[in-house]
Amino acid sequence: MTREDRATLWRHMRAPVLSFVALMALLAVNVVLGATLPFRAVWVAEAVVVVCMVLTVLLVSMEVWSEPPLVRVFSALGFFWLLILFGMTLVDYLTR
Amino acid sequence: MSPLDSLYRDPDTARITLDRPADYLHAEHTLRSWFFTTDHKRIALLYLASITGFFVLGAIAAGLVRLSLVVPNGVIFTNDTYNKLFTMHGVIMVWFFLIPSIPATFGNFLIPLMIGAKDLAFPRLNLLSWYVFMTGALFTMVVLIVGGVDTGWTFYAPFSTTYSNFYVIPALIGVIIVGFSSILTGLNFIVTIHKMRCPGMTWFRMPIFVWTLYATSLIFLLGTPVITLALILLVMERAFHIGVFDPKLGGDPVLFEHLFWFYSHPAVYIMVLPGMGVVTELVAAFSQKRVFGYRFVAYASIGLASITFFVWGHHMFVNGQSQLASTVFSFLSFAVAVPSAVKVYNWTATIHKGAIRLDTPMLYAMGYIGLFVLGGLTGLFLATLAVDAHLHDTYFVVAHFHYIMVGGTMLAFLGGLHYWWPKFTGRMYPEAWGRVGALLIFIGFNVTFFPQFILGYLGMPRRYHVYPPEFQLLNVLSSAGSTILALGYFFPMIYLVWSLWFGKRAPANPWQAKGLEWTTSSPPPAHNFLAIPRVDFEPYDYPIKAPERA
Amino acid sequence: MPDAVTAEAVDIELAEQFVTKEQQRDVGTLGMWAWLVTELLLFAGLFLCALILRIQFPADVTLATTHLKFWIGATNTAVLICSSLTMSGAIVLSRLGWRRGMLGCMLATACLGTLFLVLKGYEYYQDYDENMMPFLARPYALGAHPSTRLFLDIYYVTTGLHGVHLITGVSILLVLTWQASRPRFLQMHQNRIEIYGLYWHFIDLIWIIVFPVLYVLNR
Amino acid sequence: MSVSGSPAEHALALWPPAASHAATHVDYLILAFTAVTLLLTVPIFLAITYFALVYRANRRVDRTHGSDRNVKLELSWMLIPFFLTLTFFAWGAQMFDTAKHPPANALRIEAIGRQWMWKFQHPGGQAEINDLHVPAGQPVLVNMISQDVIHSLYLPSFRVQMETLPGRYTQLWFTANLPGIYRLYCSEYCGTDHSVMDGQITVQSPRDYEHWLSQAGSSQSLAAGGKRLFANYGCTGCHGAAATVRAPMLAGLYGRPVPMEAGGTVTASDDYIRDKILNPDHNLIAGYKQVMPSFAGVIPEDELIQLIAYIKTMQEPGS
Repeated sequence: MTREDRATLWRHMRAPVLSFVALMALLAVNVVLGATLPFRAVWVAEAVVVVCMVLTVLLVSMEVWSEPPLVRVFSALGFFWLLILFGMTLVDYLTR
Repeated sequence: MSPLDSLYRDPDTARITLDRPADYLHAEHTLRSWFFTTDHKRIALLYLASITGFFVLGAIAAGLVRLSLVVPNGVIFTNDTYNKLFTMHGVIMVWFFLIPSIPATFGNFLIPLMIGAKDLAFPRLNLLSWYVFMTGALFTMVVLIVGGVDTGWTFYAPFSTTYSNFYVIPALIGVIIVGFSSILTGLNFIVTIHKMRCPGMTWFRMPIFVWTLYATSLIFLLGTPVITLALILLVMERAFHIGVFDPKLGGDPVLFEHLFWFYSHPAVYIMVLPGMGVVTELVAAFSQKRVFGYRFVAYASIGLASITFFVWGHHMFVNGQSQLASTVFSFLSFAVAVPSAVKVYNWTATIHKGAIRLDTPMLYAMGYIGLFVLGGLTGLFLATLAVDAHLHDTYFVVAHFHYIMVGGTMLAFLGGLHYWWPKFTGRMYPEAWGRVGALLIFIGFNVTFFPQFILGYLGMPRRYHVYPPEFQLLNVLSSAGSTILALGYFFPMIYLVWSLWFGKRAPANPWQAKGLEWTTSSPPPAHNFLAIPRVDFEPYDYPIKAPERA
Repeated sequence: MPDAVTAEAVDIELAEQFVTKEQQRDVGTLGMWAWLVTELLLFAGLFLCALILRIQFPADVTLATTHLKFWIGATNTAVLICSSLTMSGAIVLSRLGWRRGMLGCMLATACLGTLFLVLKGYEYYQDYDENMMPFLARPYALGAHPSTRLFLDIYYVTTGLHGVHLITGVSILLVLTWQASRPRFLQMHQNRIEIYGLYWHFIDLIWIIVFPVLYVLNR
Repeated sequence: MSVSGSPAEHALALWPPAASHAATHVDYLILAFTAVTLLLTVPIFLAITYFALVYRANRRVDRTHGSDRNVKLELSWMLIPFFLTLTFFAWGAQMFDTAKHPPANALRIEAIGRQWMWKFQHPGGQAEINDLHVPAGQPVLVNMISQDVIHSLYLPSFRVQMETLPGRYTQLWFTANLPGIYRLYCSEYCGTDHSVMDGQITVQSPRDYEHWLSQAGSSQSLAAGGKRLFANYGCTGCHGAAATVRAPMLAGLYGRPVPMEAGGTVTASDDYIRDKILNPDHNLIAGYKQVMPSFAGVIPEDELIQLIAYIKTMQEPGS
């Protein structure tokens, strides 16, 4: 493998590697939070970390960032409908 | 304008099929060429044949239910048989007939034709979805006939998970499998409509039928997985007693209802939206006039498909749902009236000052509008909280949803079947018989189901095998109507089959209708068009036009 | 790596229902995304059940989660994140036309997927050993707290369903690797790697949600 | 007021009897809604028929017309029916709200649904199967639970129904104002004999009702039965006044907020007390060690009702 090849490879692999590092770091945060339970409302922090991880996978690993708008809409569609399902069901469960 | 373009614009209505190269029906004749076809048109016919079979079975079950209800003391069938019969009727009609009816037949056949594509985006997936459908449907069918399930089509826990017989499990598995078929069909349509449109076919040049099927496919895609999961949990609950729906362990049967109706309410729009699409085509073609407010009608389709996901709780006003949730769901249900009203009033405005021909498809379309309006507005009655507390689970509900599903979907299906029959088969159906059949079905339907509104208001609960004697008169009337309805169904079944051999040869465009599907021969060739069409005209550019705006 | 430098031509073969190759590529990507939307909603129902159980029985759910194998779950998450990296590698290399490297990445991905399944199997075995399988007709360790059953059973359904997806994923990946090992694959079907990659990342994404929902939150 | 006989005497009724003020009110709502429905639909039916006849293809008529779109017109026929019908949403929601809030002085009747019968119990302990006697002029609250699957108590003459769920109490209430015999049904499909899970509700004048109660025969009231059960199940051992174990005192508990171990409070409702008896490990109470055994599968539903009735009567020592 020549130097140019390595450079090419790194140019293409930079985003996946960086997202990998970020995901591992975020996972570490969540694992530490889960193992130590530093405060009562820790689930809020954990949820935020999960949202970050999900966004990283969607935008970087699955390349939604660089896709045309149509694909971006579809990648968001499922999450929006998930919110409908959760929201409307919880309206019942939280007010019974 | 090139000569080819003018051909698409003003197709030669007199052109006959005979002088064409072999069409999709006659390209090959082996069984293999049917069962391993990837041609969307042949797959559509496979669906048409299979759902017709399921419809007949479901209709027989319905007939037996109506027969049983002629007498109030329930001596004709035992209680168990009666429960199995209405379950069979519901499961078959909802899951195996109404949901796939228009999308899998007309949608499959017409979407590529209407948007100028050679085929759907995934032809092999399309064939697979038919096999998946048949596997699940036949499996459940065998279970329903051999074993018998008595849960009703809604499979409510904890009755289905604890008390009903063991056959619930295989029946559910069949329904789950059929769900995958819907998902694959919806996925195929969505991708096709996004990506396979021919040059010049912009979104606002698509026929309304394609818009409604796009909306329907969204529901397939976004709703079906949730019911799949709910039914998987139900199977698990039944087989392993996992407890999520079992109050003895702290589980909540109302949770099943939430998951169930999250799909099953939108499923009503899976049935209704394509019907609206068909009727829009029919109204425009038989009035020879542009659809009034095309854009609003198109937006209304997407609007309906979205709003419908916010209203499922109106099935649960008296089911132990919180009062706030009920009120919110009730309010949102009224919002459904907005896009529905657009459709109905715009159809009326389209008919206004058209050149109207009352051929069979138009008769069905007009019947549809009337019945849909009644069904829709009685739906608003049920969405009103205090009214639902009285009418919930009575025959009023039964009448309401039959007005939507039979009066709506079934009439649109039959109307569309007559309208596109020449395109499907290359033969005309006999017009006079068609009109008699349409009239019989309309009368039979109303005699069957209108009395049920009164029965419900009087307080007769649904799914009753033995009922108080004061309800007998109306029940007899309803059963009598169902025989007229059944007779009406016989007409198209017989003359359409007859026309396959003896019908007049159909020209490419027997109705002088607009739309790309009428520019190709009847029946179309294997890849739909001899050359890829190019569109530079608006949809529904019928001769009767409003004067251009100054 | 001689193969790596001699990049192959990368392209796809036009299927008969399409007009252009670009159209064909877009169709594949959009089709997979549409499928992933349904996958997300399939799991959404399970997440909803878990959430409702957490609202209704916070104490019992906490008791149940403390009996889950937190560290195996964490390791498995890391394994899947690694497999995501190798899958990304396979996609990048397929675009460059470096077939051998791509095949290596695909095999590595399949191995990591299998490792996940093995670890999961071991976790199940331990659960079995500790009488933590309430749906079986055998003693149940938390029998004094019947509502813990609900959460544990949701745990088994969720991880089981995810496992089924992973088994399917590994199987398809192995078939794809076999296909891709033949010459001219990248000239004819390069987009299959990309489309498959979306699926694999999505399984990963689902697990990234499953892990905190079941193991971590308010442990 | 005359007491009508069996409801089966009417061969063809087109309007169900309305035996409460609320039922009459629902009828007004439905009539008004029907009127609006006709207002919205009849023009469509007439228009379609008229157009179909006048503008037949073979007729020579003037077909010039305005634009193929008219945003104002479309918005108006989209929104006017919507706002028109919204009044019915508000009307119905307001009535529903009333139906959800029973008056405090309501006569409380306990109902248990099971495959395939209803069991009703009056406060004095009088029990009935599939039949229910209630006094006219007094609000009646039916507190229901199911022993197996979901049922639904449906009283068409009062225009009310409510499902009975296993594991949870639900309520409905009404004030009968017209003595007579009416039907009651199970309206939620519940299995083989769903259609014979029905009966009759008899509305009597308060005097007749008192008379009926004394005839119906009952050795003890629900609360008295509960007191006996409280002793029999050994509850007194911990919750009694002389108990040595430190258990929460039940006197004055009902309707009060109870502080939870996990934070927050839960109101001691019927459901809460029932759940605590069956699953004491749910909702741990702040400051108490959980030592109570579960009575799930031990105490049947009707005894739970008696126990709750007894716990409700327990007063704080000082009051």
